[in-house]
Amino acid sequence: MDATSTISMELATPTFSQRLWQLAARREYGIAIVLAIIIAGVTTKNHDFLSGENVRDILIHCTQPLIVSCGVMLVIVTGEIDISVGSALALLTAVLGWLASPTHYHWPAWAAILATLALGAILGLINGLLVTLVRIPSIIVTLGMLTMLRGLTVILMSHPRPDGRAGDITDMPYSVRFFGIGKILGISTSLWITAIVVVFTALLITFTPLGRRIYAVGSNPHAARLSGLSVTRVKIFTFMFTGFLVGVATIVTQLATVTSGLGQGFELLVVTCVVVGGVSISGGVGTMIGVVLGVILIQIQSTVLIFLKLGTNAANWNQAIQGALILIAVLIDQVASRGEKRIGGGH
Amino acid sequence: MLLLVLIALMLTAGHLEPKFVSSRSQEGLLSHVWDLAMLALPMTFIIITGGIDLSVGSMMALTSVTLGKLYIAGHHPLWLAILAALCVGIACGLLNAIFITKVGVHPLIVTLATYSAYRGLAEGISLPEIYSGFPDWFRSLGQNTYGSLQLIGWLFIIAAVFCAIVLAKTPFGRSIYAIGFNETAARFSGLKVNRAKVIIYTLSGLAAAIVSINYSGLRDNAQANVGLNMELDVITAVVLGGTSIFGGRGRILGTILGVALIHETREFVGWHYHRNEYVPLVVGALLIVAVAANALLMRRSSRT
Amino acid sequence: MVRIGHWIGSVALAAVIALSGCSKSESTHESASQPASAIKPTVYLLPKKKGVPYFETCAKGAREAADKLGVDLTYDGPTSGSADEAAKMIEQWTLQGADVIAVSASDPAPLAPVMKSARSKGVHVITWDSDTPADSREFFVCQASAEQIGNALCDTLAKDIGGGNADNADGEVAIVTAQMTAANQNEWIKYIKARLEKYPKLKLVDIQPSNDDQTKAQQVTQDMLKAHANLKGVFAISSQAFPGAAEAIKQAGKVGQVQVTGLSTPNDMKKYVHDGTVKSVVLWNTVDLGYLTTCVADALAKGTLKKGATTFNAGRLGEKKIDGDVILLGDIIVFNKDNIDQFDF
Amino acid sequence: MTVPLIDIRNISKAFGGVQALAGVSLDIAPGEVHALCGENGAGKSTLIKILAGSVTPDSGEVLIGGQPLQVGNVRASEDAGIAVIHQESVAFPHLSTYDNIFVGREPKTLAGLWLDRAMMRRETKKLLDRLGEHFDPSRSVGELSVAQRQMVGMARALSRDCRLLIMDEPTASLSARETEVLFKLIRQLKSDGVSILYVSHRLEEIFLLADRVTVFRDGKYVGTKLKTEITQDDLIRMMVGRELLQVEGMVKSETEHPGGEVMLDVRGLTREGMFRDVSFSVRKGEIVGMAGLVGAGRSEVAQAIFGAMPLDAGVVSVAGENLRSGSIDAALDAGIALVPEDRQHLGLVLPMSVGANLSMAVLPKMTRAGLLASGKEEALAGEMIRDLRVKTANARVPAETLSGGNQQKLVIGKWLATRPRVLMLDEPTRGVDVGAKAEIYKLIREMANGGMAVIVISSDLPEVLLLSDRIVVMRQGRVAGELSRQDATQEKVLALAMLNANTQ
Repeated sequence: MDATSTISMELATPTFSQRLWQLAARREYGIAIVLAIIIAGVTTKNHDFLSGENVRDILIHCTQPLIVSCGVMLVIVTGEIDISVGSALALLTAVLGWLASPTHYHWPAWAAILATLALGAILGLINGLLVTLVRIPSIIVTLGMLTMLRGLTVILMSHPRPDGRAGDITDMPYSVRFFGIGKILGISTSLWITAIVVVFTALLITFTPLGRRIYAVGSNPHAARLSGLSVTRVKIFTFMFTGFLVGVATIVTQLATVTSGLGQGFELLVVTCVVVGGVSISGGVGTMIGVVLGVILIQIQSTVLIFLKLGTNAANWNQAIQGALILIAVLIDQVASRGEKRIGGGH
Repeated sequence: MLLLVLIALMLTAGHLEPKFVSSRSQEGLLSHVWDLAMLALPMTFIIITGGIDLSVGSMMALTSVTLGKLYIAGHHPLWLAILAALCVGIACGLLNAIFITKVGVHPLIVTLATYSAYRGLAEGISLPEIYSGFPDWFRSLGQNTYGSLQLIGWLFIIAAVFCAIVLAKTPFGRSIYAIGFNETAARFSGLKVNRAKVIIYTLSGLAAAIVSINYSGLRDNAQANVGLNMELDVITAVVLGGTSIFGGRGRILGTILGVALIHETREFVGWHYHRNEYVPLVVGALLIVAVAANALLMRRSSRT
Repeated sequence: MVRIGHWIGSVALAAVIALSGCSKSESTHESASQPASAIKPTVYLLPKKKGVPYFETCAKGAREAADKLGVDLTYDGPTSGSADEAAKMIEQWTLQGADVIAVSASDPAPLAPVMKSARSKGVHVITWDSDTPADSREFFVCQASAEQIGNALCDTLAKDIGGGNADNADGEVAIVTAQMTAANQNEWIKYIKARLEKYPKLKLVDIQPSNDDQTKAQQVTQDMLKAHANLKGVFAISSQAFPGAAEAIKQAGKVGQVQVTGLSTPNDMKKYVHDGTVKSVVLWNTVDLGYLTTCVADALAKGTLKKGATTFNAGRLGEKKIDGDVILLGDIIVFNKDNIDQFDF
Repeated sequence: MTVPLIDIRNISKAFGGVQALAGVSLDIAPGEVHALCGENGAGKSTLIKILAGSVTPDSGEVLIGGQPLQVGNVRASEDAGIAVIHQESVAFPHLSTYDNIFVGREPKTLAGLWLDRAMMRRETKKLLDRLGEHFDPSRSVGELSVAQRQMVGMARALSRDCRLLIMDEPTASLSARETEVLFKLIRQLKSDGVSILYVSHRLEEIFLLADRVTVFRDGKYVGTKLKTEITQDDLIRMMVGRELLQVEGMVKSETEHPGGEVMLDVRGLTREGMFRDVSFSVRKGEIVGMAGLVGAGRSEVAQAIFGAMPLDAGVVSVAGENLRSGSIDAALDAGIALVPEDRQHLGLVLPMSVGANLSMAVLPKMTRAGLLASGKEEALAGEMIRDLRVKTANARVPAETLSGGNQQKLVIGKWLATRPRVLMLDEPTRGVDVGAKAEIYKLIREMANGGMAVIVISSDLPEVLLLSDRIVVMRQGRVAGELSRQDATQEKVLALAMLNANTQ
């Protein structure tokens, strides 16, 4: 009975979602395999690639995009998108610099950090309110914010501070920088923080009612409403969470100098990582492990190219390789899921 | 609605900066708007079908480099280089379209990938050289005005009229709207959905090629960072013009007004404040406020 | 309802166009025919990229001169650093009736035609900081040519690697640039490469973009440090790349083993110079550059500076030499531990 | 009569000028099965939504157990013990079965922060057992069949101790066996004291289950009757407000053995996992009914013939010419038309106008010099609206403002405009009210009489028997047999459709 009753499903939704499901389960394997091949390949050419030091650095390269990806993943799972994170990162870094720098407001580190996190959450709240209550499509809201926050950052950074100076902030106190470059038990603080965020997000989406509701809202918003879920509240939460995480990403920065040019193109990097990690742009699907692998795959690329020592002109092809990588990932995925569908339907 | 905003803007501008609205300066400023306007036409079609094309800026880069590499570096005849650039534009658009229709990947993801890939190719091919030294006749095509408009201005007007008629008055236009509202139903009604998509994404590539060729003439230069961040401007203008990002709604006239509004706002903010950092602030706010106002008005009118 | 709106829209649009046409007659004879020796010359100063410390310090000097000379100075430029955007701004200023436009060209190709067209409309156009072809401007206020900059960077790094003696320099070097497409940086890279031939024991092994992002600059520097065991020096040639690269070397614990140099303002790099990560920073006095440019613009507008002059009196900077149509600021300064605290910009 | 469990008083609701409900009242006793009937657009769905809390009424009140219900609040309705099983099986395809059942009120531990998964799984198992389903509760709902999903919806309703269970067309996609389980369950719930509001178009079910029947018409309350007081005909009269059209005579074929040459011929159609080796043919002027259980592959075969689904093997030919498989264009050129089952998603572009929908399939013909000629479109729309008796203010209103039956006529009209040679109708009267049904039957027969080859796919056996000249029965993706009009009885068709169905 089962085999035949599956075919009764109406053409569009179930088979499609079924496919997405299987795909989400498979996608992680796919990325893991590609990653393994890349790592094996580059290691045979350059044995230092898998040195402890390099692995640590690669992981540190992943911290900022990974932290923000945790939030953006949830936003995309609910069927929305957030492309304002790059500009938000720049603005929050600028604010943190203003507040914490001894030659400026010189707040204690904890106060400056709390204020930055709070501001991040507020920016997310604004996005969330505009998307849910005013009902502007999220891509428009966050596109507008992307542009606006970038302008605000430049204005803030070129505005004379209390000591009359303007421009870059070069004297961030160590108490703030500790979260980026400090070490706890011999492991970089930024890695600890990233691990906490990732584990927290993983627990959130698997084991809490709120997590289930995020997926429910993305899977079928209409049904979610009929089930008495507040779609509005869930979506606002995901945007606020993302904003908050941008604040966290601000704090784990490795940089010593605050400038207005931070985070250019960061939003596209994050969306790319999340999508390559198997999160469906139409909502409802996505796993933490997939996103982690997606971030590593995208971020490892530039290190790999440097370790291959291809010479002084090679970097001109970096972007083309990145684009091709995404296209190939998407293509393999699509072909695999088609094959799956044919085999899966027939049993 | 949008028109009222535009008029209000022009009146305020006229009050604050009388010279800004004079036809002489408007004429001068006009030359900045054509690339945006030209790319907004196919983008309107694409967004009405519920799609998006993030790769327009990158397609401009790749066509620009093709033109420069062949003519300046390769010493091929210019007509051949132009032809090749047009073909590359069409091919880029076609590749997007194939991924979207045949492979069935969401346009946002396809063009996000080609956004990197096309510009990356442009950088790789040009290594990244800047090509200049185009012949005078070619440059004058881009720079000279013919009856107060540049060549591309006239081209745009023709294209806009053509697009407006196609969208509002032809079976093709009707199918674009139907796809945007309900693609499956359109397919089940026998409309040629894939063909329509292939056409519009390819046109987007063609428009990118035309704009970048014109740019090469206007600025005597071809390189891999032509059209950087162009896609966001184009999408902003189209959406500002009332085209729904969810598909199904939008008009060419709206897009023209959207382009005009964004252009005039930018130019005026630059003109009046001389603070380039205000421009993104104002444009971003304009986008959010305009779409919000539209959403609120729509809701009010549907309530009564 | 919609249909009516549509028609009203079209009619109103036509009306606007017609109105703007009518106002034509009032304003035809404005900008160009103004006498250039108006009391307060209008000067527009265009940086390559607004909001970066280098140009902000130039602007500081420019404002100082403007206050002294009574110049109506506008400092504005693309925050994105896009040359195309800059071209649009020049066109707009021409229409706004500028007396002088001073351009720092991030990419000469798209700017030259616009500058020529501005000149044909009676605007004085000069370049500063980085030049465009001679026929597109009247004077170039020059701190250093790309070639001089490339040479200075190369010589400085060689000297730092060689422990004070450039001829001892041995090992691999790499470049961290802005984008691979950045016209300016590519110009410098060209001259760095040429000059490196003078140091046969130095080998350029990699050029990496930082996408004008400090984080990225730090990451690629870190990776290159590990990938190229014999790496001895890094050119970090954009304002985002230099601090990023310095921080990477510092965190990798390779201070003293790997040298890094680049162009940056002293204030931005003081920290790294004092802690020993960076031995030398290459630059010139940017405040003075802005000051000199504004003086030149003022003199041009007032007609006191003419083609063919061989010297120019630039206020507090004293006499400056004019070499053809190039007005020279002075020498490139190499900032190090000993002198960097004397400068505050 | 005891104190009513739920007392609905004077509820009114208007949507953008259309009065969906005008002061309706209704009461349901504890442990009563109360049927709610009415044509499409009578206001049943609106009332359900109001009770579920997803729509706020303009006026009126709802008392539950004597206490006023806070209307317009999904949570308040749930807390008051109202549960709804929706017509379209509402579910979260990406979530597991137990998540689906408990979403919104998950059992929690650790001060409400943590999901109690073990408990969710355990409870779900129990509920499914009660419903006679035995699949793994952690399977995602997207992998389940439509019927299983319906059962998940049921389980969700049962999982809370509801006092009023609202069922909106619950049997629409259930097989006979599953329907049987459902009815048993309803009786069991009733004996537990749960009230049931049962909304259905299927009169037999109503007479089988209900204690009382309430009829709505055009948003107004018509009356409530005890089942024992009325007959099916009475009920239909209450719903339509007029005598039922005598459709019998009109839909009979004019000749005993209709049709000349074979128009559509299908040989060995196969699509792995969906259908295998399907062959049959349809003659000119003939109506062939396709019967079978839901899930037997009928819709898929129709879509394959239409070119909307690729084939692994097999040939479709029209008037002797083979078609390129998997191409809608080829099917259209050959004169094949498909009125799909899901008209909202596949049939119509709802936000577009009635006129635009009608001309959708013939757009190239609606032009003058390449441009759309509004005159031609208006003429076509006028003709179709008149011929098909579509109830609409004019051709410019959006299709979404029309009732279900009229929307269905639009889909049919859209294809009639192409003057097809082969017309396939998939569940042409699902969700269509009685009056419109009769008109659609008449239309189908007229089209066949005009020389079209017609295929009618329907799960409604009386409908298939009434319309068809010949019946093809499908079972599990294969043709189980063919019956001529003379041979066909409900029993024979069912036997073919179901034989061995449970043993395989």
